[in-house]
Amino acid sequence: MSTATPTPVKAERGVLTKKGLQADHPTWCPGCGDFAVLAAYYKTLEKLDLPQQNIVTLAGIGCSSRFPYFVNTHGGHFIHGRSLPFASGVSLGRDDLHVFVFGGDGDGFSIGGNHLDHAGRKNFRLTYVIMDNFVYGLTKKQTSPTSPQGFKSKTDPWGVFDRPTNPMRKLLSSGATFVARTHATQIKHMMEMYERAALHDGFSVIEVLSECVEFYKGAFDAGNPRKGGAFETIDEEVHDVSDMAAALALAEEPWPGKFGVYYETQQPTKNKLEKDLVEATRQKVGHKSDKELLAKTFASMR
Amino acid sequence: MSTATPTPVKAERGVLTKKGLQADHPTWCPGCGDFAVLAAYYKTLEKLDLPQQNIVTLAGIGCSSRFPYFVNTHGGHFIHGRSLPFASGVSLGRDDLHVFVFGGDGDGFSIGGNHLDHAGRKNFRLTYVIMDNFVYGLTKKQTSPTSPQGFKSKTDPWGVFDRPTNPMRKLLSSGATFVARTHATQIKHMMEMYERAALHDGFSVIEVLSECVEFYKGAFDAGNPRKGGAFETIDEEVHDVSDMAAALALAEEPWPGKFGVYYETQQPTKNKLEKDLVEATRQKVGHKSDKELLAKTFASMR
Amino acid sequence: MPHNSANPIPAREELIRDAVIRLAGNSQDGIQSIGGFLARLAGRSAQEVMTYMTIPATISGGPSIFQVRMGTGEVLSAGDEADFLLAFYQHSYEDHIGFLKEGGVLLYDSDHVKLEEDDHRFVRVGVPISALTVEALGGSSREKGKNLFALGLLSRIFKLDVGKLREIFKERFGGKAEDVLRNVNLAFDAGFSYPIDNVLDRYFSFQSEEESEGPPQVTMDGNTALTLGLIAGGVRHGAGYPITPWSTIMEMLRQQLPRYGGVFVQAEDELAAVSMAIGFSYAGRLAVTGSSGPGISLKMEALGWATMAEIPLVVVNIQRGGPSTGLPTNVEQSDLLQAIHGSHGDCPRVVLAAENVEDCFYIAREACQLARKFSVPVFVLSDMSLASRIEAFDEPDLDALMIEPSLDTEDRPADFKPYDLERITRHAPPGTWVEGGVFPQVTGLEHDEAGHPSANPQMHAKMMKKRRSKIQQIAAELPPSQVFGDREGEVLVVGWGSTWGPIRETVIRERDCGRKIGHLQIRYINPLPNDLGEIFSRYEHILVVEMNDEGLYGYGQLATLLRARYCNPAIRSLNKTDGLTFKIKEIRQGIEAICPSPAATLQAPVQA
Amino acid sequence: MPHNSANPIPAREELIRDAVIRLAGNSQDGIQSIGGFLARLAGRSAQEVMTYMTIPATISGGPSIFQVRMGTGEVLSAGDEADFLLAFYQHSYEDHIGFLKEGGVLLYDSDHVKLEEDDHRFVRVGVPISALTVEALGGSSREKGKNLFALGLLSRIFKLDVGKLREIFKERFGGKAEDVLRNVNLAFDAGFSYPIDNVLDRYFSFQSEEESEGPPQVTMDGNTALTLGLIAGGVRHGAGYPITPWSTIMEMLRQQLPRYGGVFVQAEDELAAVSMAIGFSYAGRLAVTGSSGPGISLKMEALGWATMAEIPLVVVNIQRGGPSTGLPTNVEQSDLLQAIHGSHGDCPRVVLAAENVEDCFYIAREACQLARKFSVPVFVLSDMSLASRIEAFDEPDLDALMIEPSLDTEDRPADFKPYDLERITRHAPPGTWVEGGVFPQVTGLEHDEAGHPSANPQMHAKMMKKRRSKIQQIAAELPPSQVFGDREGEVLVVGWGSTWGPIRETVIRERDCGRKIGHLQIRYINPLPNDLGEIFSRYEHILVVEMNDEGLYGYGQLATLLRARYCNPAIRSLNKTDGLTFKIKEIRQGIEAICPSPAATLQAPVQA
Ligand SMILES: Cc1ncc(C[n+]2csc(CCOP(=O)(O)OP(=O)(O)O)c2C)c(N)n1
Ligand SMILES: Cc1ncc(C[n+]2csc(CCOP(=O)(O)OP(=O)(O)O)c2C)c(N)n1
Ligand code: SF4
Ligand code: SF4
Ligand SMILES: [Mg+2]
Ligand SMILES: [Mg+2]
Repeated sequence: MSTATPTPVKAERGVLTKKGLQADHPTWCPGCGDFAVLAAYYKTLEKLDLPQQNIVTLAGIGCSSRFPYFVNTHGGHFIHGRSLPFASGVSLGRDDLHVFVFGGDGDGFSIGGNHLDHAGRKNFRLTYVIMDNFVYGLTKKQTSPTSPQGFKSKTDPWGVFDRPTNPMRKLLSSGATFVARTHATQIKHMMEMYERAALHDGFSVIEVLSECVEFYKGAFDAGNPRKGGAFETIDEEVHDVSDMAAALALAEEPWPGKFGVYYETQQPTKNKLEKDLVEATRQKVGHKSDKELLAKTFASMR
Repeated sequence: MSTATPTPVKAERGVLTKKGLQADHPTWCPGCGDFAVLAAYYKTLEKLDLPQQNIVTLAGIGCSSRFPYFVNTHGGHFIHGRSLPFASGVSLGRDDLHVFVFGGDGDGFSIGGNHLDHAGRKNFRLTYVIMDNFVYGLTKKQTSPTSPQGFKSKTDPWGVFDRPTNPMRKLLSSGATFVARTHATQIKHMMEMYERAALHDGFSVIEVLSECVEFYKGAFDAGNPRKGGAFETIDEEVHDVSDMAAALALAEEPWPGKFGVYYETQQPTKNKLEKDLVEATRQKVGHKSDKELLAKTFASMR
Repeated sequence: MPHNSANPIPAREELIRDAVIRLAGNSQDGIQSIGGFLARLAGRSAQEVMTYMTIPATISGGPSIFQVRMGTGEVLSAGDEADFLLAFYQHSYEDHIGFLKEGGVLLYDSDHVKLEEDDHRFVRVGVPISALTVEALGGSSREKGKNLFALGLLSRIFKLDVGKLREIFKERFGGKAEDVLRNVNLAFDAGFSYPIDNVLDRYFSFQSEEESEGPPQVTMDGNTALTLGLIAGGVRHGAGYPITPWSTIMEMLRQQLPRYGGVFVQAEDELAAVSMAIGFSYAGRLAVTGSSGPGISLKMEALGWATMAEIPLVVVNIQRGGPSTGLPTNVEQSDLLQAIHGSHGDCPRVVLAAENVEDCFYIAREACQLARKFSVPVFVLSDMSLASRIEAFDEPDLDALMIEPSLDTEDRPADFKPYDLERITRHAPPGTWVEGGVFPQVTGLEHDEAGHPSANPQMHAKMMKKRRSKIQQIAAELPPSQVFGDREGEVLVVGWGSTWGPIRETVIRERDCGRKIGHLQIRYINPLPNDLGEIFSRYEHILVVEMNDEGLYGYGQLATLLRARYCNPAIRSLNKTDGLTFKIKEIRQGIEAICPSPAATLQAPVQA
Repeated sequence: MPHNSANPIPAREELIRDAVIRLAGNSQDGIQSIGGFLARLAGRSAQEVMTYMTIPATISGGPSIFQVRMGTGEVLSAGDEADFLLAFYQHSYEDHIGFLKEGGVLLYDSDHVKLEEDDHRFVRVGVPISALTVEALGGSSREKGKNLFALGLLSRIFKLDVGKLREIFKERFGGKAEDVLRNVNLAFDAGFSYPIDNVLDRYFSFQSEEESEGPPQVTMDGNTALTLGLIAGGVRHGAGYPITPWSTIMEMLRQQLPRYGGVFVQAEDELAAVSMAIGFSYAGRLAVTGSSGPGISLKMEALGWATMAEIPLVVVNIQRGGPSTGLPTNVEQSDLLQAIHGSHGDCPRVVLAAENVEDCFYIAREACQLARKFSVPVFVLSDMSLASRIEAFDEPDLDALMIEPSLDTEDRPADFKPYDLERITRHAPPGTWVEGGVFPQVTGLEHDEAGHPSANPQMHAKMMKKRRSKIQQIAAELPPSQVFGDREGEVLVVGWGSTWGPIRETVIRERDCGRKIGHLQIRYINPLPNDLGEIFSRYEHILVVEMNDEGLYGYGQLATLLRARYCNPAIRSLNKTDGLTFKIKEIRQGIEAICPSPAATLQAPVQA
């Protein structure tokens, strides 16, 4: 087996700090909810204190997807809607990395919706954060799949009338093995969700309600106690996170619904399944060198 | 408003017959489940006796998707995975048509999976039949999203190990307003599902288990009483078809699960919503001619 | 421009033919609206106008400019240099002073800008714009209204028609809360009444032009013109997905089409959008889809189907900087070869390119005609600069141009074949009755005349010919190509798309210097007109000017097509990819490089 | 071919140099396996061999052929005409008798075929194949085994090495239930012992060739060779989605890579597949993705990202008939311009094309090298005919060729820049430590050297140049182009991809007739080699032979590139799109059309 294993963690690297994690100053509008999402990410990484060079921050395209530029880790800013298969390749190619993916509701539920289903069921080991603002920010206020009925966008100036995607139902249906929901104004809760997602061995996904102050001001006030809303969290004493039907029922609750972990299950990751296959196969072929293996194949074709 | 309305139904056309509906002889393998799906379609059309020139039979790409060639209606054989947006355009462009779409599990759940979600939530008026054979037929036995774990395909010769898509959960989650499941060996049940789907005013979708005798023989015996399986239908006295959480719970039942209507709800179709918008707008602009309207726009830009 | 007698400006004025005014600030300051007001005013004054805008790529705003060139002659480009620069901030001043021509007027907000002390190349006029605006509107306005204050200043300097401007304000803000319009006028008046006389020793006034007999002028940007062209061409259905700079077309279609009984769908992605548009067309409703760069790439598979199945379709590409996500808010012309060759297989389709804002209207309309007549997908190429540039042009004659859509479900005879080898396909949408009751199949597989799959070798060759021949027939029907300037001579400058203006202006100037030079802008790119070879043969040099890369071998994308077709080594390229439109100077240098003219003749005008 | 002493055939034999044998039946009859056995046998006998196969497009089977040409000289094409036709059914006879040359041998299953009575152009030999097979195997076998019976017949007619054949059976069926191998031998023996002597008056025997000293021959189809080339090139990761005729590569990679510690993922669609492959490469694992026509179109957007972000990647396109779904089981070379220009923007990447089955191995390996060295996506073009054609070639020398993959996470210095303008990008995958602790950004937006978004005009121009220059550097490093035949003269026949064999054979025959003619097959299509202009200048005519459409202006896709680059009107095209490979006759006619030779000289050999 010739696929080299990665270099060991550098001894000289220090403890992760916010300063060490900061990169470009975010280009988001002042007040954008995404700042808090970023802050919570810094804090989570500090807490987890992972080897910095093994953290990867990836994204699609959108305001939210500019995330990687603002984080000093290996970063990749991919194309619109395809961050998940891209990140899946990164994770599966390198099981030693810690892969985090950020993106918007358009990126994740509209153009990228199918990849969610398949990354979920295949259970690639990575964490995906959907920064849901119920609108297309970067392209300036078109309807998003999560825009509620009545919302006036540039493509529905009379108010959206298509029924929106139910984000949690969609995430649960995908087969993701960790599914949670949080709110960008609730930093502590957000950090808790991040940390649990990052520690989950499998495909973990979080919907975070992150307000677009430019194009959808006040969208999430109903979930923000400081704006008169209710931030109701899930009581895991009552809700069995391993019960899919119960999780699906939670997803049917009326707006603003509940926050917390909807579902969590332990399933072998794609990473592990493929690794096991490699090991079994390498065993069978007697751990021969690549050249010997290929030579044998040629010999069988004489 | 200049968008012409369609020509009236021809007086001379006769009653729909199987003979009148037959076209090319199907190229499917002898014994393929798809023959029964076709037969039930003929019978349903006969029974509904729709104006033949207003029926449209559309498909993506796959064995199952060759369907349109075998039916003497206006037919369109589109590209792999995009039959739903194509058909949605047909339906929305022409509310006088009866649009039926056929395709396989690969076409619908793999490459086309995202379109299902959005056609479902937008509730285009059309009927979509997924001929699920748990395998890629046309391309000769690769793993499909519905292939069960352990199934030996050319891309998983050691047996599939990814967790498959749960088809009914996926269909329900899409927001489709009519969701049913049937089995190609159960002609009467299949016809009943077709008829209810065709009469449903909205996006109706049916998963029909249709065996690929060439590459996945016996896949659906567990749902076929003649092969020792159980064909358990849903009792709508007990199951409330308008209850999404109940429908989702049904989808979690173990294989072979239940057959029948999982979910049905009445929601305004995209067709109607857009028509209402047109009418309200035409009202507002005083039903002026297209030329007058455009002239007014130009005048406002002087 | 008619004289406004109510305007109390004294007489020390200078008559000018045109003026380039650059407004530099941040995007939040409403710079675009000053530009828009000026452009509309110019349109209503039978003046020519052209604008040029840059937008920051990030949402939170940032440096932005709007440049207006207005004049009484034909205005062909936004101008290489500015006659006036209005700088709102220090960065505006620093970044843009280089564009102000020597002797030009620098107006600046003295509350924000500190000038370099010893730079005396310009007439420098500081006005405390921010403070005076706040004063005029009351303290709470957070400097909003500065744009209107500045417009007031400019109105005074250029003796603009204040009456007409106030009408435009009323149209624009009339529908809103009353105090909005009042504040607009307050800010404007504060600027207009600023005693600019004390600091600026000249006024300017545009040479008056005979009020022409022709149709009124309309003023709009290219995306609006393109949208209206689609409507005039009979498009009532479409689907798209947002992307800059295509989005505004889809937004306008979404808002406008319901009036015409139509519908535009925002789809979940570009693959769905193109498929849905094809679905509309298949159903008998000629449809449009469109996008920019990344989204166009996603449509390539389905577009191949439309060629194969012979379904009419209009596809709009508002080009931006590439490759990949590239430069979403800059201009480039680098999607031409993709438009022709981007789908797998030999997949002939029509590709047209709009020359200027006015042409966006005409070419979109023509695309609809061709799509319908030849049952084929037609690409309309525009670009970021046309999309957002505002120009005035003669209002189109809708009596002659309006095409009412019709649904063709006329009965077909018993021998009807969807892919008749003897005829150009005329698609029979569902609802069409076919005598004898055998209905057509429409497919992306190679097929026989009835639409049934066929892998017969001769049939494939024949159907390839059928699809190719109709495109060749379009070429045969094209109007003769129009050369501007010298009909033969040293250089023919060839362009496509939005380079029209800068090339035309260059050629005019070069001819003024005595060069024998012509200009040919190619609007029909696939198929190319058949008369180009003959035209090219009359010039020593053919210079193809394009905003795309010089490629591996030193020529651009249109040049690739022309060189391949004519094998004429005189065909050479002038390319650039810096995300900006061509300057006159750059094109003149390009001409000079392939065909030097006596230095003395050229020197002076190049500096002009 | 070594003589098999156990073979009891009498001596009335005819020595032949090569033979074209066409087997025509239905796909269910296992025609392919006879072909495969013959090909392998030929390979083991140091003979040259080439096969040609057609597959029905529908699953339920249908008419299918397999053609084998074996010989002792170099076998370059599958043959225009057959020396032997073995027809299993009436339709096989009717559809294929036209391919049998006059005087050729028609073998047919007399249980199924009725001959035209009065056609005496051929040696006609009827054998009740079906009945005898059923008899040999017992009644339950539903005519299975007919293929082996036929192989037995052929073995007798051609004095094939029965010992070696039995070995091949054993390898192939040895793992299965015992009676499988027994039945194989039973059916074979029945055919071999059929008293063919009574009806056929000649035997044939291949001229024996010195058993060469060189490496052993291996026998495989093009997709297998390509797969092994990727492995030899160090690819251990990849992702794809099924489509004919690409699927078999992905199936083999999926099965093989785990042995090498790698992984191949069947993704949900082609968009995911290319994205995942890019993800592997970004993570430091050089990856492959691939598809055919429709799936390649879907990859265009993401491929643009790989160019922009400068990530290595190998992309395989097994071309089939287009456009759209087209002709999934026929051959065509119509995706060339898409490979170069299919993504939006100016998006330079490398495009290579394999000449024959052996070259599928070498070119795939070379693609890996180039991708890695220049951090760029590299297209490998093959086609349906190479994919399924079986050829024998010298076993590659793995000691020299094997490239072990390595993960490059070496430390980078503090001044490391992911897009250094002074260097060719060498991607630093995650896990790489950067001194000073500032980690790189990789992006599809235009960027500065550090990978931060930049819309700076000069930066865009510089980065465009960076991406272009490295492709130009590849051109500078290419080996000199190899012309076969005359180094100057009347005609240079130029091709790319699988037309290599038919062109080479044509040129040999034309030279035999005294024509001054050369052959140049272009393997490096983007960038093109730099020495072509000089080579072209030595010939009066350049004929570019391609299996794609003649286009709007009468030339094909490679011809477009060559004409554009060299503006040499001597470059002309011979195209066809009938879904079949070129016949020698067709190419000779194409040459004749542009450059007629004295009729007498040509006449005889063309008929040969
Ligand atoms: C293929 C493609 N289509 C469209 C776009 C344009 N685009 C960029 S971001 C975006 C959506 C932004 O919305 P969302 O994903 O919700 O992110 P947000 O900006 O709201 O954070 C779109 C449509 C693109 N870059 N690429
Ligand atoms: C874009 C694209 N990718 C791949 C293919 C090849 N392809 C044709 S049908 C098919 C899947 C067939 O499976 P399914 O949809 O389940 O239909 P079935 O044949 O089983 O009825 C595939 C992958 C294609 N035609 N187009
Ligand atoms: S537009 Fe909205 S989402 Fe984007 S940066 Fe501004 S506030 Fe945030
Ligand atoms: S391969 Fe399977 S799905 Fe396709 S026609 Fe045959 S039996 Fe039916
Ligand atoms: Mg959003
Ligand atoms: Mg299937």
